[in-house]
Formats: sequence, structure tokens, C-alpha cells
Amino acid sequence: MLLSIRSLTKVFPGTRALDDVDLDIAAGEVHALLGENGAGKSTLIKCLTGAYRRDAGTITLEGAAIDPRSTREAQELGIGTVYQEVNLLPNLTVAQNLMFGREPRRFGMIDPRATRVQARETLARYGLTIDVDRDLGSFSVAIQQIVAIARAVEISGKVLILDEPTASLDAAEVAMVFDVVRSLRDRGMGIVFVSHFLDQVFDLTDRVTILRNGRKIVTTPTKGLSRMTLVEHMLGRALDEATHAPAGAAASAPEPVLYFDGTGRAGAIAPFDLSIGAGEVVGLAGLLGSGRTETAELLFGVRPLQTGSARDTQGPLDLRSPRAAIRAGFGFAPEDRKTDGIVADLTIRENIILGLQARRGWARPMPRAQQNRLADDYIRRLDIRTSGREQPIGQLSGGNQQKAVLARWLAMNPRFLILDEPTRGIDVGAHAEILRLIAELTRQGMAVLIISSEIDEMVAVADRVIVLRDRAHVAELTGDQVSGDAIMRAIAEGDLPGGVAA
Amino acid sequence: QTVGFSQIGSESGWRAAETTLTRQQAEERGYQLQFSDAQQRQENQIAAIRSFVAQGVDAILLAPVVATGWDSVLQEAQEAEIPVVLLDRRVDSAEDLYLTAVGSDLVHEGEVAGQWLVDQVAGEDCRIVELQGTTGSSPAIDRKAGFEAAIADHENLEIVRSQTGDFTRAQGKEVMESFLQAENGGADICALYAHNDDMAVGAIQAIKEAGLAPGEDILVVSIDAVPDIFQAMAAGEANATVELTPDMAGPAFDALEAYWADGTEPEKFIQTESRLYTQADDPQGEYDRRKDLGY
Amino acid sequence: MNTRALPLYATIVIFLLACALAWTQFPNILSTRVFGNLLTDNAYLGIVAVGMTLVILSGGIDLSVGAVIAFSGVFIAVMLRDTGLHPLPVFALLLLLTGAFGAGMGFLIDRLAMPAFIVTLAGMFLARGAAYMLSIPSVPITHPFYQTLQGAYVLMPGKGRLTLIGVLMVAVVGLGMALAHRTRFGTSVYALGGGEQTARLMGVNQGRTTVLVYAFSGLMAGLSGIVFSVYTGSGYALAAVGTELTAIAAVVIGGTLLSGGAGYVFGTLVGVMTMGLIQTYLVFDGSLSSWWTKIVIGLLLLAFILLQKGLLRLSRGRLAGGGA
Amino acid sequence: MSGTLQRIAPQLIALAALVALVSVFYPAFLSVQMNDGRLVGPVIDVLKRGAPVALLAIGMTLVIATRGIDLSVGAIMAICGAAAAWALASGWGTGAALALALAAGAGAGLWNGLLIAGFGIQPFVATLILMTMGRGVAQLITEGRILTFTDPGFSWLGSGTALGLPVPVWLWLLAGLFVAALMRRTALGLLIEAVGINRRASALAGVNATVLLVAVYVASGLCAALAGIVETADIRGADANNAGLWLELDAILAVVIGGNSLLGGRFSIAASILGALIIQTITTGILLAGFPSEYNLVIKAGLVLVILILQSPRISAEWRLMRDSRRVQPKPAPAKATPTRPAPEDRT
Ligand SMILES: Nc1ncnc2c1ncn2[C@@H]1O[C@H](COP(=O)(O)OP(=O)(O)OP(=O)(O)O)[C@@H](O)[C@H]1O
Ligand SMILES: Nc1ncnc2c1ncn2[C@@H]1O[C@H](COP(=O)(O)OP(=O)(O)OP(=O)(O)O)[C@@H](O)[C@H]1O
Ligand SMILES: [Mg+2]
Ligand SMILES: [Mg+2]
Repeated sequence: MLLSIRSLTKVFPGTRALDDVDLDIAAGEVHALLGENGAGKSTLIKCLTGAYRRDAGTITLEGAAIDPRSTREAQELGIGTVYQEVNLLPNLTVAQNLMFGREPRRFGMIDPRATRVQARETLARYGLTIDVDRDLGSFSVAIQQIVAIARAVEISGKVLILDEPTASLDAAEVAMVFDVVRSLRDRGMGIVFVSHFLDQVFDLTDRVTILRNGRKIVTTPTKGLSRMTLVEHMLGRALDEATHAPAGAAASAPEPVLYFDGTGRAGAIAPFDLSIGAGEVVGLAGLLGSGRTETAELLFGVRPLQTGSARDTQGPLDLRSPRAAIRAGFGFAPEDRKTDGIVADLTIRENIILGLQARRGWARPMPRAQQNRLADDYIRRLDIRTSGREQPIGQLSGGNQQKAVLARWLAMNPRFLILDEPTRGIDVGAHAEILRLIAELTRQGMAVLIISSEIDEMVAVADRVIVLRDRAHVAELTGDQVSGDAIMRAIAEGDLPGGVAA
Repeated sequence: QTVGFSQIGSESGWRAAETTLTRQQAEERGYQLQFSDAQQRQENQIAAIRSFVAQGVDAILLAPVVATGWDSVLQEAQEAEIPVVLLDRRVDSAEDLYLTAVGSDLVHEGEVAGQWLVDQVAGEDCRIVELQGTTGSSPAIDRKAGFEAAIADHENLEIVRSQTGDFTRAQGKEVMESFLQAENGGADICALYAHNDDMAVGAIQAIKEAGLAPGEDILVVSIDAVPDIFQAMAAGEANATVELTPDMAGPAFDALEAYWADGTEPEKFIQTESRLYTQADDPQGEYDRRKDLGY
Repeated sequence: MNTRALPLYATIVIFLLACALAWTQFPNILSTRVFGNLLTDNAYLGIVAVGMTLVILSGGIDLSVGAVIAFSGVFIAVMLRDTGLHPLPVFALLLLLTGAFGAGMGFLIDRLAMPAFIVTLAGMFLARGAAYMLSIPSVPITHPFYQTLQGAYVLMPGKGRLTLIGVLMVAVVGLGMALAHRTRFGTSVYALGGGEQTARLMGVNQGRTTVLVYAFSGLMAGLSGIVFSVYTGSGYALAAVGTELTAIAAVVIGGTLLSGGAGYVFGTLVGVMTMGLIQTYLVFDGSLSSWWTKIVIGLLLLAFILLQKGLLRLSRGRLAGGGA
Repeated sequence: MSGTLQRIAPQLIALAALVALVSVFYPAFLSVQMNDGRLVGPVIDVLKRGAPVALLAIGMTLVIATRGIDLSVGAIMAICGAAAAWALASGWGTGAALALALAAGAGAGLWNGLLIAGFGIQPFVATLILMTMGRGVAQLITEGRILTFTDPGFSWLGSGTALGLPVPVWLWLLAGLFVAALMRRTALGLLIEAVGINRRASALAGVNATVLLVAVYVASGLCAALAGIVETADIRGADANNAGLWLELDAILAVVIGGNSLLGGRFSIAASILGALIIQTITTGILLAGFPSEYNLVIKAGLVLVILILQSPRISAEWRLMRDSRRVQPKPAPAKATPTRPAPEDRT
């Protein structure tokens, strides 16, 4: 075995995140690590790379016991890692991030030119030709994700660990990443792959290990494993997968209640018209950087409109700021939960009621009993894994944080909810639950705008899909046109497949 | 004539008065005064003097914030043939680097205050508390030394507590409170010596609030002779103060005029009088005379 | 075009504008004399600001530097007075001491996860207290070597003096630039400023970097103390009060973000020069009372920062609008 | 209630230890007597002398909770004191002078708040500007002299007594109670904490971060005004040059000794006030013990460092670990405390 973990245990106050877990990674295999949100996958990885100190257990790499006390030591041992939240530095350039710690030097000084050249070459292998001298923070999450993967690949000599690397990538990027992973596998590296996309797991991996509540359930070869058993192992129960027939698909499109006329902003998104009806779900599809998030931010007042206006049946709407948008009955669950979503040190309860409380104003605090009721309700309905509603949200697993952020917006019951990658990092069980919730809310008349890189998800929920390219709305698919193939085709049209415009 | 004036700052009323008087004097004599406030920092003063030199002023007045470290910049002024007059504090540079120094002798001030107390208690035992100026500043060091020298030969006088009050009223009051607290509610204290009047005024309030009578139960002697202390003296709450006149510019300009006229070198130290004022010296009148001088 | 250099450009542009403005009022101000003075008078500030820049880039702050300068002066003066050593070994000893002092603070900040603001505030009390304990009155330095140092300058055309300490300051800025922008240590400093946890996950040796960065700042404060003692020829426990705030202001004016992770060492030099220019301008003006001096300094700082912000917004908008 | 007690336990312990230490050097430290209707004694002095820093710490706590800092409070104290003294000297009544001082404090806070929330200037820089300018403004009012007054009503605020306790003590007690109640009985506390932890996310959730930020600096300005009033009333004069000089550092120190993070978020007013009292106990202790003044700074620095080190998150984590491991069974590898807060990244 390349890497063996024996009886790994990690206890957080109030949670036993890992309980006596064994894991073996062979050279030349891609090993999937699966489990529900909060099962302990990320914790296992962090213990392995020295980001957390484990409470018990041994790790051996190529037969020798190792005990990395920091991620740097792990890197020196040949273990490269992409952590779940993009963990690169927004204030360094792409090149600096990519080459960090291995910068080519001349006379003891870093050689910026060589750094740039090497960075560019590395990224070219992922089909990315971007300006490597720009700050990483000015790029979208997806680009950052690819840079993180490229960096981890470069520094991993023996083991590569990918914790939900594909969560915000679209199909073309995913394919590219998979090619790289396969070639590494063929060179004899061991790869750990964490994902909630089961298709990708079947596509890429050789074996799977499933965790549940911090315990290892089983390790088996992927081949021959059925999707059903996999899910059962993960959830400990069978899943009744709801395939949603979009509400409006059969009936004629509902009467619009919100109109956006010629809304746009120079440098962000070209002016577009959009109207949306009560109970309607509109999807936004497009490649990375095509302007989906910008559209959402424009509609929610995060970036003020430069052209156009918004109105409802009563009259014009003011969308100058998020507060104004919320007053108009809008809601927006942003894409980057870490920087835009959670308020890390506040408890789950406080995070969930934050929006409601802000709307009530500071002078009318929400009674504690009501807060508790609300929080408990959403913790139960979204199955948020926590030791209690008073746990700081920063201590939750990534997927569970996402659920709590969704809960904040659902609790506000907006008439128009914008969801940017709402199911990013959410496990199959909760995924189904969230889609069901969206369906229920739309039945009650809520309009939804959903952005998702997952075409299947889009097809499952959207009544209508708008396709974006190069920061402009270019096509609209309705009714029967809403199918995976059609969306793919519309996205790719007039564009090189997978080509990310520089 | 253009005269550059590098003032320490504006840390006290006394210094504000010095600035006001210097401006008045310059105006009366028709000079253009280039004023620069150094905000208590020597480096700012050095930079200011260099700028004066670069500007080509006709003379420089310098109220130095510390005694040491002026050699090279004074040299620079000398090379540019600009006479420098030191105000109110002295420096330890070679005497030929400046034209003259106008000021009082800080040690002497302390001695005058000490001598007054020696005479006042006339052989009786006296436990003294001392409010020092800002730790490390030359007035604090010299006034302490002078006072100690004056009482050194009198065993009946003893400084029992000495703390810095930073030359401020608020700290003077706070520190005095702790002195009173620590010395049996003030009953064991016979006299207070403060390095400036402001601290004394603060301390007087503390003494009153402790239920004692300043000026009677506890003798109060301090230095500077600012208006407020005369008010306290008029009310019988303070006993004596030693004057440090803020009019340093007058003698300085006199010396400069003589120098400009025919190159007369004045004496190297023009000492202003350190006059002692007591309750017998018409404090109310002194107050009225000074209250509009910009203190 | 990288937008992160914009604050630096904005700073330089405004500095040049300010120079031009001062010149129209006082033509004398553009002489080599004033320029030489600007370098010499601000040498100690420039050196200490380079150390401060690295600390701030790493996301920290060092409030102890002013007190360390004072301590250095007193230490040198007392050593020279009492031991008869040559200044050079005393300098070496001092740099060792202040470097270790900085490293100690860095150690506390890293190991005990204590905020830098507070640790260095305590360091400030400690350093000044130590200076008091060495000597309360100011101590003159009379060693002949000091006269050599003070007399070391090149006369520029126009009677301006390019002094040793002024040149030293420029050299230190160069060193700081190399350190910050061209070494792995420098990149680690930026990384820490960008986010501690992230930096750690990327493999930054947080403990080492933190200790080193404060050690460097301590070292620079010591060097600045030496320069200060050459400049004033004495050691004084009350010297350089508030220098830390001036240094921080210079760093910020130079376009470095106080929250860390973004900025340039060269900007700090411009910031220091700007502070010096403001001082010089006020002296040349010479009509302001003590209080108006303070108010005007504040207003000029504010105007500078607002202009910088405005210029940034303008150019960002231009870039976003045109280059998308 | 028990939650509050648990929160301030470390500060209470530190204070108790400090009192014990001071008592070694000055045994009568804890003695309190009744003297014609008012309590006197070193402890009462600590409570009274601690008033300015305690008042500043209340406002500073709120500012720091939003991840800001207010370096200008000392200067604001000077401005407000000068304004009040000027008003009294020009014959305004006590009430009018008070109102003017408070308005000046609020105005200064508003200036800070607008620069920070409106123009996006970093708090350290914005308040540093007022720190420089403010003292100039105060001196402009007093023209550099000490403006004295004799108004008994106003001086009562600084040195009077009510119900046996000095009035300044009542001032910080009431201000502390009022602000703490305002924070916890309404949603203000939660909203301020949210803004401090993640301003972007809070703003997206509809929290009016801009207004909250401005409000917090105004509150700090008001607290500084109160502190300035106390100090001015105490010496019956406005000393623009020295009032509140460097007190901003003590106030920040108090907030940190109170266990509040400079990175914003969770805050406790009670703990900050205790922090202020700890600092004052050190100061008064040094004065009473009668050390030479050149040792003041070193002693203060040493004590503060010891207190902070004992309270530091790492050390307390070790303690908790030791306690836990005694209760449960020992684990092989000593866990290094893992920070719960994601890296501070609020750039866009
Ligand atoms: N710093 C922490 N403090 C306390 N509890 C924690 C901390 N980090 C993680 N946990 C808990 O440990 C458990 C495992 O979390 P982990 O992040 O490993 O889950 P995961 O399997 O990666 O989930 P996801 O799929 O959502 O990413 C969760 O219950 C979480 O609440
Ligand atoms: N290929 C690219 N080249 C250069 N910049 C890009 C590219 N892709 C994205 N960006 C930058 O990333 C930022 C975010 O892009 P945007 O949010 O529009 O992406 P998106 O359509 O929402 O896709 P996703 O949400 O999947 O990342 C944009 O401001 C853009 O400057
Ligand atoms: Mg995870
Ligand atoms: Mg997006």
C-alpha cells in the first residue's frame, strides 16, 4: 500500500468527527471518499495532511510511519491537497499562488519572469490561458479552483488529495481535470477524490470508501457497485429520488410578476430583458465567467444597475442595494458561502435568523423562543448535522454550512429567490431534499432564479433556461427545449468546446 | 528681518504664553516671524532649523526640547552665518555654536523653592511630597536637583514620596490623591513641592476634597507663576511660587539687534530672574496682570 | 495590467503634484538643499517604516518601534560613556538586542495567538521603560567616530548635502524591496497578510515567518535608533514618541493596506517623503500656530488619502469599463 | 446571567489576583471607610480614577466588535472638555455646556463614521487623522491655555458624590448598564457582531452595515465625550494639551484584557469595564506602593503581559485540555488548538 491509515480518531468538543477509521490508498488508484455532509471526509483529509492534530491513529506512507505536523511537512512528503474551500491567496497573483514555495530563483532571488513562464505552462495543460500576473482574487471561484488543482498536482509527488474539486466546475473543465488525474494515476500516484457527484465517482474512481457519522462503513471496488447500494451505504437508508417535473413545463407559462427591462452594467453584463412569473423557476446556464453571477448580483442590487429598470405589477422597484432588494421581496443565496454567506463565529441559530432580524430592524428583536423554533425547524428539515443550534456555524462541515445559508433565505420567504449554485457541496440526500423544498416553495408562488453548473439539476428544476455567453444573455430555452443536450448545445454554440475566453 | 522660531510645542499654558509673547515682540519690532511647532519632538526641531537655513532666515530662535544633540545642526546654521539664540532651556553644545541663551536657571528655581520651605518651617520636622514633571525632561531633573540641594543640609526636611505627575493638572490631582491615601489621609504630610503650578493646582483640589486645607495643613510651593496659582494664593490655598517668565524673546531680540547692528557678541547666558512670590506679594494683583498674557 | 499597483501609482502622482504645488508657493523648496534635508531628516523614519511595511504586509502591526529607537539611543550613549567600547561593536550588540526583542514579540504573537497590537504595545512600554532605567537625563555622545559619521556627506550642486544616513535609508529601502518582492520570505509575508489560515494550508511556515518579520522590524528599529543617534548625537529616553504612528501613516500613505497582504516597499519611501514634504511646507509657511499646525497636518493627510481613493476609483472604473 | 459570569470569570480572577498582589505592597489597599456620607479608600479611588478609561472602553468595545479601532477618543475627550469649559466660561448654564460637549463628541464620532463607512477609509487611518487634528481643534478652542471655570454643578460630575459613591463611578456604571442592555435587549448586539465578523455577508443578508458602523463610532464619540466631561469637571478646567493624552491605548488595552478579539465579533461590555479596572488597579497600585516613577512603565508592561499571556487563547486551550484529560483519559498527541475562525478576508 502507498498510504495506510489505521484507527484514525478525531474529537471536536461535542462531536466525534472521526472514529477509528482505516483507509488504504494503493499506488496507481483513484480512491473515492464518500459520505453525507458532516460524515468526516474533510476532517480525515486535514488530519492526514497535518492541518489538524489527530487524537489517535497511525499513518504510514510507503511503509514508513509519518506524522506531518503542518501542511508544509505533508507537502514535503509528497502529499498535495486541494482543500474543500478554495484555499489560495486572493492577494497574490495567479503565478505566485501556483509557484508558491517552489519559485525558480537566480542568485538567491526569485526570478519573476521564470515564475510567470512556468505558471503559464502549467495552466495551459488545463486549457486555461489567463493573465497570470493578475491577483487571483479577481477571478471567479471556478478559475481559482482550477489553479488550486494545478498547484496541488504540481507539488504532489506521491499522493494527491482532492476535496470536492469539481464543485463549481462545468462539464468541460471537469473533463480536463479528469484527464490530468488519470494520467497521474497511470504514473503510479495515489489519488483521493471526494465528491458528491456520483456520476463522477463512477466515471473516475477505482475504489470507494464510505464514511458515515465519522465511522468507516465499507471499502469496495467501484466497478460492480450499484448507485442504489452506494447511496444506501452513505445515508444508511434508501433514497426515494424525486424526479421533479417542472411545474410550468406542462401548463402554459405563468403571467409574469417581475419585469427587468434592459438591465445591465458596463463591464459586468450587457443589458438584457427578463420577466419572471409567480411559481416559475428560471435557470441561468453558461460557462465559467459567462456572467451568471453578475446577472444575479445585478438583480439583487449588489452591483447597482447602470441601465434599465425593474418593476412589478404595482410599479417600479428600487434595487439600489441588497437592502432595497430585500424590501422589494427578493432573496439571494450567494455562490461563495465562505466570504458572502456565513458569519462564521455566530451560531447556526443566529445565522439562520440574521436576515429576518435585519428586516425587522434592530429595535424589534425576535423573541428567543421563536428563534429557537425556527432554527430547530430548519435544522431538522434540511438535515443540518450539528451538535446543536448554538454551535458556531464555522465549525460545520462545508455542506452543512451551505444548508444553513439556504435556510436563512428560505426563512425569509421572499417572493423572488436567487440561488447561485445552491447545492454546491451538498450530499445526495440533502440535494433531493433541497430540490423538493424549492418545488414546494414555487408551488406556493415563489419565483426562483437558479444558477447551476450541473446541467442535470438545471433540467430537473427549471421551467425555462437562459443561456449566457461572454457576459450577455444569448438564448432562452423553454418547455420541451429544456433538456441536457439542448442546454449544452446552446452553451457551446459559436464557441470552442470548453474554451474559456481569456 | 526674518526670524525663525522653533518652538517645542504647546504642551502647557506657560508655553502658549511664551509663544504669544514672542509673536507680540516680533510684531512690535517689525520682524517677520517664521514659527514652527515641533510637537515635542527633537527631530522636528532639527528639521525645522535646517529648513530655516535653507530658507535663509536672518536669525533663529530655538527653544530646545532636550539639552543634547544639537551640535551638527547648530554647526550647519553657523556655516550659513545665521545666529541662533536659545530660549528658556539650554543645550550642552560648545558655546561658540550659538549666539546666546536666554533663560532661567532651572536648578536655581528648585533651590529658591527649597530655600523658601526651609525658611518657612524654621527647624520643625517636615515630611514633603514631591510631584515631578515628565520623567526625563530637563526641568523635572533640574528642579528636583535644586530643591534637594536646598534641603540637603536640613535634616528636619525629608522628601517621603515622589512621583511623576507629567506636568499636568489631572495627573497632579490623581497622584496627590494617592499620596494622601498613602500618608494617613494626608495627616503626615507637611508640604507639597510641585515642579510646576499646574500640578500644584490639581493637587490643591485633591487636598481640599480630602477634607484638608491646602496652604495651611499642607504647605504648597511650586514653580512657574502662572495666573491660576496666584488665584489659589489669593484664596490662601497655595503658599509660594517661583517665577519663570515667558518673556524670553525680549532679551533675545535685544541681543540680536545689537549683534546685527555692529556684531556685538552678547554674554553667553542671559539669565532671567527667578523671583519668588508668596501670599504677601499681592497675588490678586499679579493674577490680574497676567491673565491676558496667553497663559 | 495589474490593478494592485494602482495605489502605488496614485501615491507617486499625488506626491509629484504636491511637490509642484509647494514649488509654486515657495520656489526655494525645489533646491538640492531641501532635497538633501528631506533625505537626512527622514532617514530614521524611512528605515523604521521599511520594517513596519513588512510587518503590516504580514497582517500585523508594530507599535514598539518608537520606543525601541529611544532605547537604542540611550543604550548606545550609555555604553559609549561607560565602557569605552568603539561604537561599531556597540552597534552590533544593539542590533542583536533589538532583533531579539522583535523576535520575542513575534514569538508571543505566534505561539500565544495574541494580537500584535497588544503585544507590541506592551513591548513599547517595556522598551521605553528600559530606556528610563538606563538613564533618565539625556546623554550626549562625544565619541570622535560619531563626528566622522555626522560629517560624512557629499556636497551636491546648490549646497545640498547628501549625508551618509540619507544614503543608508535609500539603501535600506532597496534592501526591503528585494526582501519583500524577490524572496520566498517576502512571499510568505504577503501570504500571511492575505489570510493566516489559508497561508498555513498552502504551506507557509507561519511561526518562522512571524518571528522573522518582527525580528526584522526590531532590527530596523535598532538601525533607525543608530541613525537617530547619529542625527541627534545623543541618547534620550523621551525621544521619538509617537514615531510608530508616523511610520504607520507613512506606510499607509504609500499605498499599503493596513489589513495586510497588499502594498509595496517603494510606496513607503514615497509616503515618508510625503510626510517630510508636509513638514517642510509647514516650516516654510511659518505662519501657523501650534494648533493650526496639527489641524493642517490632519487635513493634508486626509486630503491625500481621499485623493488617493478617488484616483483609484477612477482608474479602476476606467479599467473595468474599458478592458472587460 | 450565569453565561455573563462565565464570560467574565478570567477578568474577575485577574482582578482578584492583582488586588492581592497590590495588597502585599500596600496592605491597606482594601480598607474602605465612611467619611461624612461618602466612601473613601484606595478601592474607591480605583473605581473613580478608572472612570475615563472605563467609559472609553464601553465605546471602544463596540467599535472593536465591528472590527474597527478608534484612536481618536483621547482627542475627542480634549475637544469635548474644551467645548464644555468654553461654554461655562462664556456663561452658558451647566446643562447647555453638557449638551454642547455631548454634541461635540457625537459630531466627532459622526466624522469618523462617515470617513470609515462612507468613504471606506480604514478605521486606523481615519481615526489617526482625527487623533492628530482633534487636539489641534481642542487647542483652538482654549487657545492653548487651561480654561478654568467654577460652575459647581459641572464640577460635581467630576468630584461630587452621590449615594456614597463618587459621581464618575455612577457615570460608568450607568453608561455600561445602559449600553449592555441596549445591545442585548435589542438586536443591536447581534447585528454589530455580524457586521464585525463578516461585513459582506451581513450586508447581503440585509443588515444595514453602513448605518451600524456610523452609529458605533458615534457611540464611541459620546462615550469619549462623557470621559472628557469627567476629566474636565475633575480638575475644573479644560487642559486641551493633556486631556486624554494616550488614553486611547489604555482603552484598547482594556478591551483586549476584557477578552474581546481585535478581529471583531463577539463582545462583552462588562469584561471591557473590568479590563479598565484592572489597568487602573495597576496604576493606583504603583502609585501607592511608592516605586520611583521611572519604573512605572516597566511594571505596567510586565503585569499586562502576564495577564494577557495567562488569558491567551492558546494557554487557555491548554488548560481546558489539561482539565479534560484529567477527566477523560489522556490522549497521545497533544492537540494543537485549531482556530475556529476562518482567515480574515474581507476584500472583495
Ligand atoms: N473546527 C471544528 N470544530 C468543531 N466541530 C467540527 C470542526 N470541524 C468540523 N467539525 C465537525 O466534524 C464533523 C465532520 O466534518 P467534515 O467537515 O469532516 O465533514 P465532511 O464529510 O467533509 O462534510 P461535507 O460533505 O459537508 O464537506 C461535522 O459534524 C462538523 O460539524
Ligand atoms: N476565463 C476568464 N478569463 C478571465 N477572467 C475570468 C474568466 N472567467 C471568469 N473571470 C472573472 O471571474 C469573475 C467572475 O465571473 P462570473 O461570476 O461571471 O462567472 P459565472 O458566470 O458566475 O460562473 P461561475 O459562477 O461558474 O464562476 C469575473 O469578474 C471575471 O472577471
Ligand atoms: Mg467537507
Ligand atoms: Mg458564478
